[in-house]
Amino acid sequence: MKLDLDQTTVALARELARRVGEPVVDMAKAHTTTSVERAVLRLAGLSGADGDGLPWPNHLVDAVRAQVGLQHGVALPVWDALLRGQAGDLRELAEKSAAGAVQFRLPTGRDAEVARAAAGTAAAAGLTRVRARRTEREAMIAELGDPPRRPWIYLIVATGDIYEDIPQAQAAAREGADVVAVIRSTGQSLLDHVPEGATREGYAGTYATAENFRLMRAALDDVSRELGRYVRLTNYASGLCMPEIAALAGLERLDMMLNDSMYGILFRDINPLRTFTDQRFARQIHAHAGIIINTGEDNYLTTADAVSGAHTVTVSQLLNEYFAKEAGLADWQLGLGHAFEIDPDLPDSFRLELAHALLARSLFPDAPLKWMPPTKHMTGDIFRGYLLDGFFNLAGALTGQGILLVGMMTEAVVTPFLSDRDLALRNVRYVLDAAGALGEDFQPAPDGFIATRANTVLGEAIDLLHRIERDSLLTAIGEGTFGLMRRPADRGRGRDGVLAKAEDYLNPVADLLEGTADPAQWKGAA
Amino acid sequence: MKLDLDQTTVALARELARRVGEPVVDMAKAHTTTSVERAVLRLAGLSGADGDGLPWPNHLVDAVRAQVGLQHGVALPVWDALLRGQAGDLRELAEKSAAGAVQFRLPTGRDAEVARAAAGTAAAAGLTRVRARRTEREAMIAELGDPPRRPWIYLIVATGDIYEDIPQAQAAAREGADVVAVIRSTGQSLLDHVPEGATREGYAGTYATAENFRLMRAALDDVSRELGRYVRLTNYASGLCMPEIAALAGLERLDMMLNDSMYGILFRDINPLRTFTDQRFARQIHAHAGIIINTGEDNYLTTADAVSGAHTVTVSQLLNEYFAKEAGLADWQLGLGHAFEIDPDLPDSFRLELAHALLARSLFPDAPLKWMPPTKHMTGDIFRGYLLDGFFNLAGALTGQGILLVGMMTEAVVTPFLSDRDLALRNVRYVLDAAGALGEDFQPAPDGFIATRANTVLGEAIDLLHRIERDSLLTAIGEGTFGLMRRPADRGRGRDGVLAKAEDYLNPVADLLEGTADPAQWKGAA
Amino acid sequence: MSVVRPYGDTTDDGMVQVSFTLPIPPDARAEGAALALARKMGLDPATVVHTRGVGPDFTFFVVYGRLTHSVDLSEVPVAERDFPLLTPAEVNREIRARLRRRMVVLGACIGTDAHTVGIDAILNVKGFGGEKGLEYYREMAVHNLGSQVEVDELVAAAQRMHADAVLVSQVVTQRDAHLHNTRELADAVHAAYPSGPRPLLIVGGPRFDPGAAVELGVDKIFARGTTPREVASYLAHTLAGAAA
Amino acid sequence: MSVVRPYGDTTDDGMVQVSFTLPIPPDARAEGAALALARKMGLDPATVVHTRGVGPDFTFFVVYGRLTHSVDLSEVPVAERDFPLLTPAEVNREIRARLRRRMVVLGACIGTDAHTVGIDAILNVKGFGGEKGLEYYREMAVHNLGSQVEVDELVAAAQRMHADAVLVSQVVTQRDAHLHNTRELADAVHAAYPSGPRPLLIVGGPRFDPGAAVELGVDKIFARGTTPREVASYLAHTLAGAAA
Ligand code: B12
Ligand code: B12
Ligand SMILES: Cc1ncc(COP(=O)(O)O)c(C=O)c1O
Ligand SMILES: Cc1ncc(COP(=O)(O)O)c(C=O)c1O
Repeated sequence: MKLDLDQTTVALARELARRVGEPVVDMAKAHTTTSVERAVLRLAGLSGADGDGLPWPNHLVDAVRAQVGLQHGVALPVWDALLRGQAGDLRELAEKSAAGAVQFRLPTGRDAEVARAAAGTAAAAGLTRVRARRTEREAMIAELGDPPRRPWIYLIVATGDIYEDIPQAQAAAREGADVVAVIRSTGQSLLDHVPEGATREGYAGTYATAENFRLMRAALDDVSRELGRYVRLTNYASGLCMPEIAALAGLERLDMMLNDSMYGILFRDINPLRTFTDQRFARQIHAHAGIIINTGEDNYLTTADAVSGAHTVTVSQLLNEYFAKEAGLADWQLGLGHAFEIDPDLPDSFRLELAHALLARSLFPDAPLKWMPPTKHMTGDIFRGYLLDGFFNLAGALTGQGILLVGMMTEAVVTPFLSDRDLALRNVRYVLDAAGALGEDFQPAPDGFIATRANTVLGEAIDLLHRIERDSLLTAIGEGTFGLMRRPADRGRGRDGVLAKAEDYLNPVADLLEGTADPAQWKGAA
Repeated sequence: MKLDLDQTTVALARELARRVGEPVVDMAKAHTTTSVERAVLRLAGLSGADGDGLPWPNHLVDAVRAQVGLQHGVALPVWDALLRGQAGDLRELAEKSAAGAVQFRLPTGRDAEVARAAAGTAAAAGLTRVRARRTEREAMIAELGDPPRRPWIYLIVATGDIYEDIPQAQAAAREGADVVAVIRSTGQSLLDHVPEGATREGYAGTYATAENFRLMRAALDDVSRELGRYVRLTNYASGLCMPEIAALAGLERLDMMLNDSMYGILFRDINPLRTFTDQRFARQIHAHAGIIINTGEDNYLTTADAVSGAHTVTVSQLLNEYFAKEAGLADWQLGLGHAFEIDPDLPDSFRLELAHALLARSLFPDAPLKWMPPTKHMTGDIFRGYLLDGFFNLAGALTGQGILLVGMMTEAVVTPFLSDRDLALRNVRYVLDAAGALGEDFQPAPDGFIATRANTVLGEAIDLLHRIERDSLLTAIGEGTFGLMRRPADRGRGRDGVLAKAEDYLNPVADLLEGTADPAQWKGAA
Repeated sequence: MSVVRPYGDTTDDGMVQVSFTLPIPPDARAEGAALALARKMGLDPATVVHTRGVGPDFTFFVVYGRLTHSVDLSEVPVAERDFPLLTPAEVNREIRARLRRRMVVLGACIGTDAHTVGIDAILNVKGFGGEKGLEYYREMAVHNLGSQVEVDELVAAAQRMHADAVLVSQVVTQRDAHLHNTRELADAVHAAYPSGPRPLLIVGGPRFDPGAAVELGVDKIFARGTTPREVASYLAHTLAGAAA
Repeated sequence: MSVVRPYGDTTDDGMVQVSFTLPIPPDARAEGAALALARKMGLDPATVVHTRGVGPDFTFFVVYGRLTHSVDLSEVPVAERDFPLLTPAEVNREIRARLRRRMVVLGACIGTDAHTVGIDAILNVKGFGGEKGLEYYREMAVHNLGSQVEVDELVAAAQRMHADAVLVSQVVTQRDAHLHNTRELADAVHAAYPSGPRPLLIVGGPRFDPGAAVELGVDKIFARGTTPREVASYLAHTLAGAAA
């Protein structure tokens, strides 16, 4: 059940999004970041950390940066060093460099050629491992099958302790979750390194680490087989280590990643240039890994009003779509976000929600939209909260959302209890089973309240896009256009980790993903 | 938003209901009951009880019955006795008769004429008092206004103690109740007398007494003025004293009464003949008092399955409509009952509910249908219960119900707590405000699931009416057609209180209400 | 682990949710009172997460907190089934073999309680939870007196029909109606059978505590979710067993 | 009446609702354990009205019962406002009159907490609940450092700017994060101001217990539903008052 929007208006909206996004992409293309470079090393097989938990990729990148700078990328200096026998492998090189026992240089001429070739082979090997995990996923889905129907049921676990998360995630799957997300400890976004190993001490979330990914994916593989249904795992490619997390997600066969083009800027005060640069590379890796991304427009409605700010969600969705496709993601990988955050005391609030949800559904017919539950207007009144979640579920069903994030009655109180999740899932089941097919009888009158509202929001979105095209996206972000958060382009965390690329910059992974590398190596690797 | 049902089918259904109901009406016309006669005395002004709480109307009727039998009605013997100076007034006559100090006789000729006239005057005076209360109501509504919108919000209080009921009823009104019902103590239906005075010891409900009626109506008049909205009061004209309760309701300005043609038979095991006879007179009084009746089809769905038994609800509604109109009630007085009792685990249960609710709405376009909440499938899971009530409220809004009985999350646990009622009202408010107007966008597809289901149920109802026409309603009741309760015609409580009328039977109240009495008196009285 | 505590989202976090209304206006004092009450219940720390005035004189609260109490499972009195669960065939065989006649079962809903669905679920052939009711058991002669039966009527019927078991349902619990009625019934039965064998006295209803049989003077209590087979098995085990 | 008990539908019926999960499979023993726990909380009688197995190893319960505890209102520690509620104009006048300079107010969200809506509601002109935030007060110089501010950064800023008051928000409470962070802050401030006047230390957040200020080493705690005016009035009363 869709709205029939005026297709020339829709085309205009996309064209404006392209014009707004292009300069940002060009900017991102012209830069690299410490995290991008570390991601390259991780894909090339470097992992582990020193005794204090500082990862070897950080050591190696820092050493290279200190000696020859990062503007050329880590690849040339690193593989040149290996070829010069400074160490037997990346790990040894990292350890030595940490001890200051490695001399890096920027190879030139023939040396550069060889280094480039070696780096390319290593990168190709890494991407092949990622590809293998993707094939693995596709095989399991072929064997076990996808969830029987849409929307997919998406549940969060957040105990802070991976060993508590696992049983809870398995319980959630058994009770019907199609997707399980492990949210991260409050602090992780701001860490400029990815913690190592299995962790038990997160706050309001569990650290994203390669080992935690592996443990949880294995546990979900077990229930998947038990249930005869492939249960997807989600985490967050967000914060200062976005590209590295994306790499680890690809290597550990995560299935979805929260990955928004502006969330880090707006809600973590991360530098815009850093975020856009990290994001582009992270999304290229996601595209290759066959991972579905989830964007974060829902968050804007927690700080801005969901009615007056509705069009900012639409604009952000259009931008996320543009950036995603530029990075190589396909429609089926775009879990664009929106949310049920209108003040429930507002007259006709439910019909307004339907209008907004239908607009997104109709603008992005081929994307598996991510439908987020009420949070801002949830209170300690858990009964009312449970009712609101029921109507959120109904709106999701009526408007054909692809991924339904299950709302919790204790949203305003605690991170979900085991029982909250069970109650929430039964809420979803009731609504989908009892009223899921109501869409058949639900036909927004062409000039009725819902269609009118949807067109108004689309109109406001186009006006805003015009304004942003004039002032630039960075200006708009600086002025608090999204979520009312003002984030000037020159401020925010992680700026010092951003570098303008030099002429001879090399990123063997990006080259392969963008198809600019020597196809021979690629084949050799594939 | 209605269904367009085939009007000839609808007409056929009504015609069949008439054919099924007529013989029952004839039977009721041919009989009287102890309670009918006591109601006549109450309308004529007799009230109060002896030291043991046995009401004077009971004493007087029993005495008359013992001496001259009731087949002639109490009126002639009683007013004859008064005219013969056996006592100064009804009360004195009752007291003396209780002491065995009155000689009753059946007056004849001139004496009968005079007695008939005196009785008529007394009856007319009573009916005039009832009419005055009706005028009073109309005046208050004109002054304070009706609830701003449909559906009216109907709430139950049931502490067993009138003095706890009153603050709770006032609280309910302040929080938005348009109608307050005080349900009765479990035992009252089976009492063959109406208790006296203010009571504090009911079980799961409060006794219906003239004084409790008066106290509660006065308390609601106060809040009505406070709120600038006339708050209606409901009770139950049910059980062995149905006509007397109807009389008291008229005298104390109650606004609605639960009054079903079969509830007492099915759920209280009261004799069918007794019930139908009492019911007819009770409804004549309700018609005169301008009281809206609520029928009890919802109850069937607590003992029978709401899907397989859906058509029995339709049949019963058609019969209740027929009996009501025959007794002089108008469409606006018919709160025909139905309920949201389908097993919520049944696929499409919500759409089935919509189909059934729409059928009733479309069959009785001018009646203020009474929409009852889920009860049978409510469990100790109060959260799920709260959600179900939300969807019940939504169905009520989408199908334009007239009176919405507010469901309680503790339905399966306790008689409602104060807080349950508050939570329930906020549930109603949210749903009506947020989604109430959704009807605009809700258009059952002509051959869709909902329309098809509605027509199926109507078809089944017509088949059943055909069968009942063949076998008679009493047979159908005996076979457990309604609510699966088997109630043979010759069984059940209160049969001994039913008497065939003699040729010279006199009921001055009925004569006035049926317009067969000498209009002079009527005018004299009016 | 024999000692358990409530589980919110981590082992032994002890988290519980509580809601109640206090008959005082919503203000700082009311919040304080709610907290104090929560602490008395053993919630520490306790947080009032929701406060709502209900009219001018009442306040509703939702409280979350960590419960300091725990339960030692080894000390929990368990109302375990103390009789084997039999199939209808086995039940019939038991009765035939031991009782050597059909078992006379009397059912009713006493007092002013008109809730028959529960007792019917146990007695009627239709049954409950996919199990057929006692009427389906060949070796049982079931008499369902329906609802609103007076205690003395019931006792008289029991004597007249030489009932082996009397099954009574009580659903209305407001003001402990079910407890009063059950005690009244128990007294009447014991009075009617001063010496010698008396019928088994069984009550049921959604709000009974299965552990309270002795206290209420009956032989057995069945609560929420009882199925006919459980009742049949109990009867066969107890009566037939006794007869043997 | 100074002693109150929970109110279900009749005075002093003491009815409360409780729900919790136990880490044991749903069976008779689990029901027994739930009842035992409810009794320890003071529910008597208690009835388990809902039991639901959550996976194989957990059971969720809903319990209703009569609470034996009651509260004596006269003994309830009330977190009453101990300062007058002023209008913005009055606040400004107070500060001008007594402090004789603008009051320097520093705000931040410390640790890794990124929830700024709460502190912004208090500081931003936009305000909260229809009241303008502190930035609107002419006599206040408000500096909102935003979120994720390290404690030492904050303390340094306080000293650099000669802050009169430091306002901190803590929303994430899992594993008592808000309490740890608050204590850490308090220690740092006291260490930084070993002697002489130090800025007022104020924390706020939805899950704080307003009564815990002393315990946490801060001057004042504001919880759920705080409005800017309350905070402004408190500041004027305390700081200006002190200065006078
Ligand atoms: C159906 C119903 C009715 C129907 C009853 C129809 C009928 N012929 O039975 C009607 C509509 C007539 C009705 C009327 C009233 N009801 Co009613 N009703 C219910 C309802 C919705 C469902 C009860 C039910 O059928 N459960 C299904 C059966 C299968 O479950 P069960 O009874 O628990 O039985 C199982 C076990 O308990 C056990 N069991 C039960 N009895 C026995 C006996 C034996 C021997 C054994 C072995 C086992 C056993 O086995 C059964 C199968 O597992 C409940 C609310 C609810 N959802 O529970 C209210 C409820 C029971 N009713 C209630 C009330 C107050 C009334 C009225 C008194 C209201 C009024 N004042 O008018 C009236 C009057 C009736 C009266 N005098 O008793 C209250 C009782 C409150 C309380 N706890 O005290 C309830 C809880 C609703 C509420 N919250 O107010 N009701
Ligand atoms: C909005 C929101 C977000 C937004 C925050 C945007 C922003 N810039 O603030 C976003 C989407 C970014 C977000 C993210 C997360 N959130 Co969040 N979020 C919320 C939400 C929905 C609303 C909070 C809010 O804005 N309330 C409105 C304000 C006005 O109320 P308030 O904060 O209570 O403030 C009032 C009073 O407390 C007081 N006050 C507050 N601070 C101060 C300070 C002073 C000095 C004074 C005087 C008064 C005062 O005055 C205010 C006005 O009355 C809550 C759920 C809920 N409904 O409460 C979850 C919630 C707070 N979030 C939660 C979590 C876990 C997170 C994450 C950590 C999840 C994750 N692991 O990814 C992330 C990461 C953020 C981080 N690192 O902290 C949890 C916290 C659980 C807990 N109790 O520990 C909650 C409760 C949701 C849940 N149940 O899981 N969140
Ligand atoms: C798009 C997106 N990214 C990231 C996050 C959270 O991740 P972080 O750990 O970086 O706060 C969220 C939180 O909901 C989100 O919506
Ligand atoms: C139509 C009708 N009459 C009467 C009653 C209850 O009255 P009584 O006190 O006779 O059981 C009900 C109960 O809901 C009812 O629906």
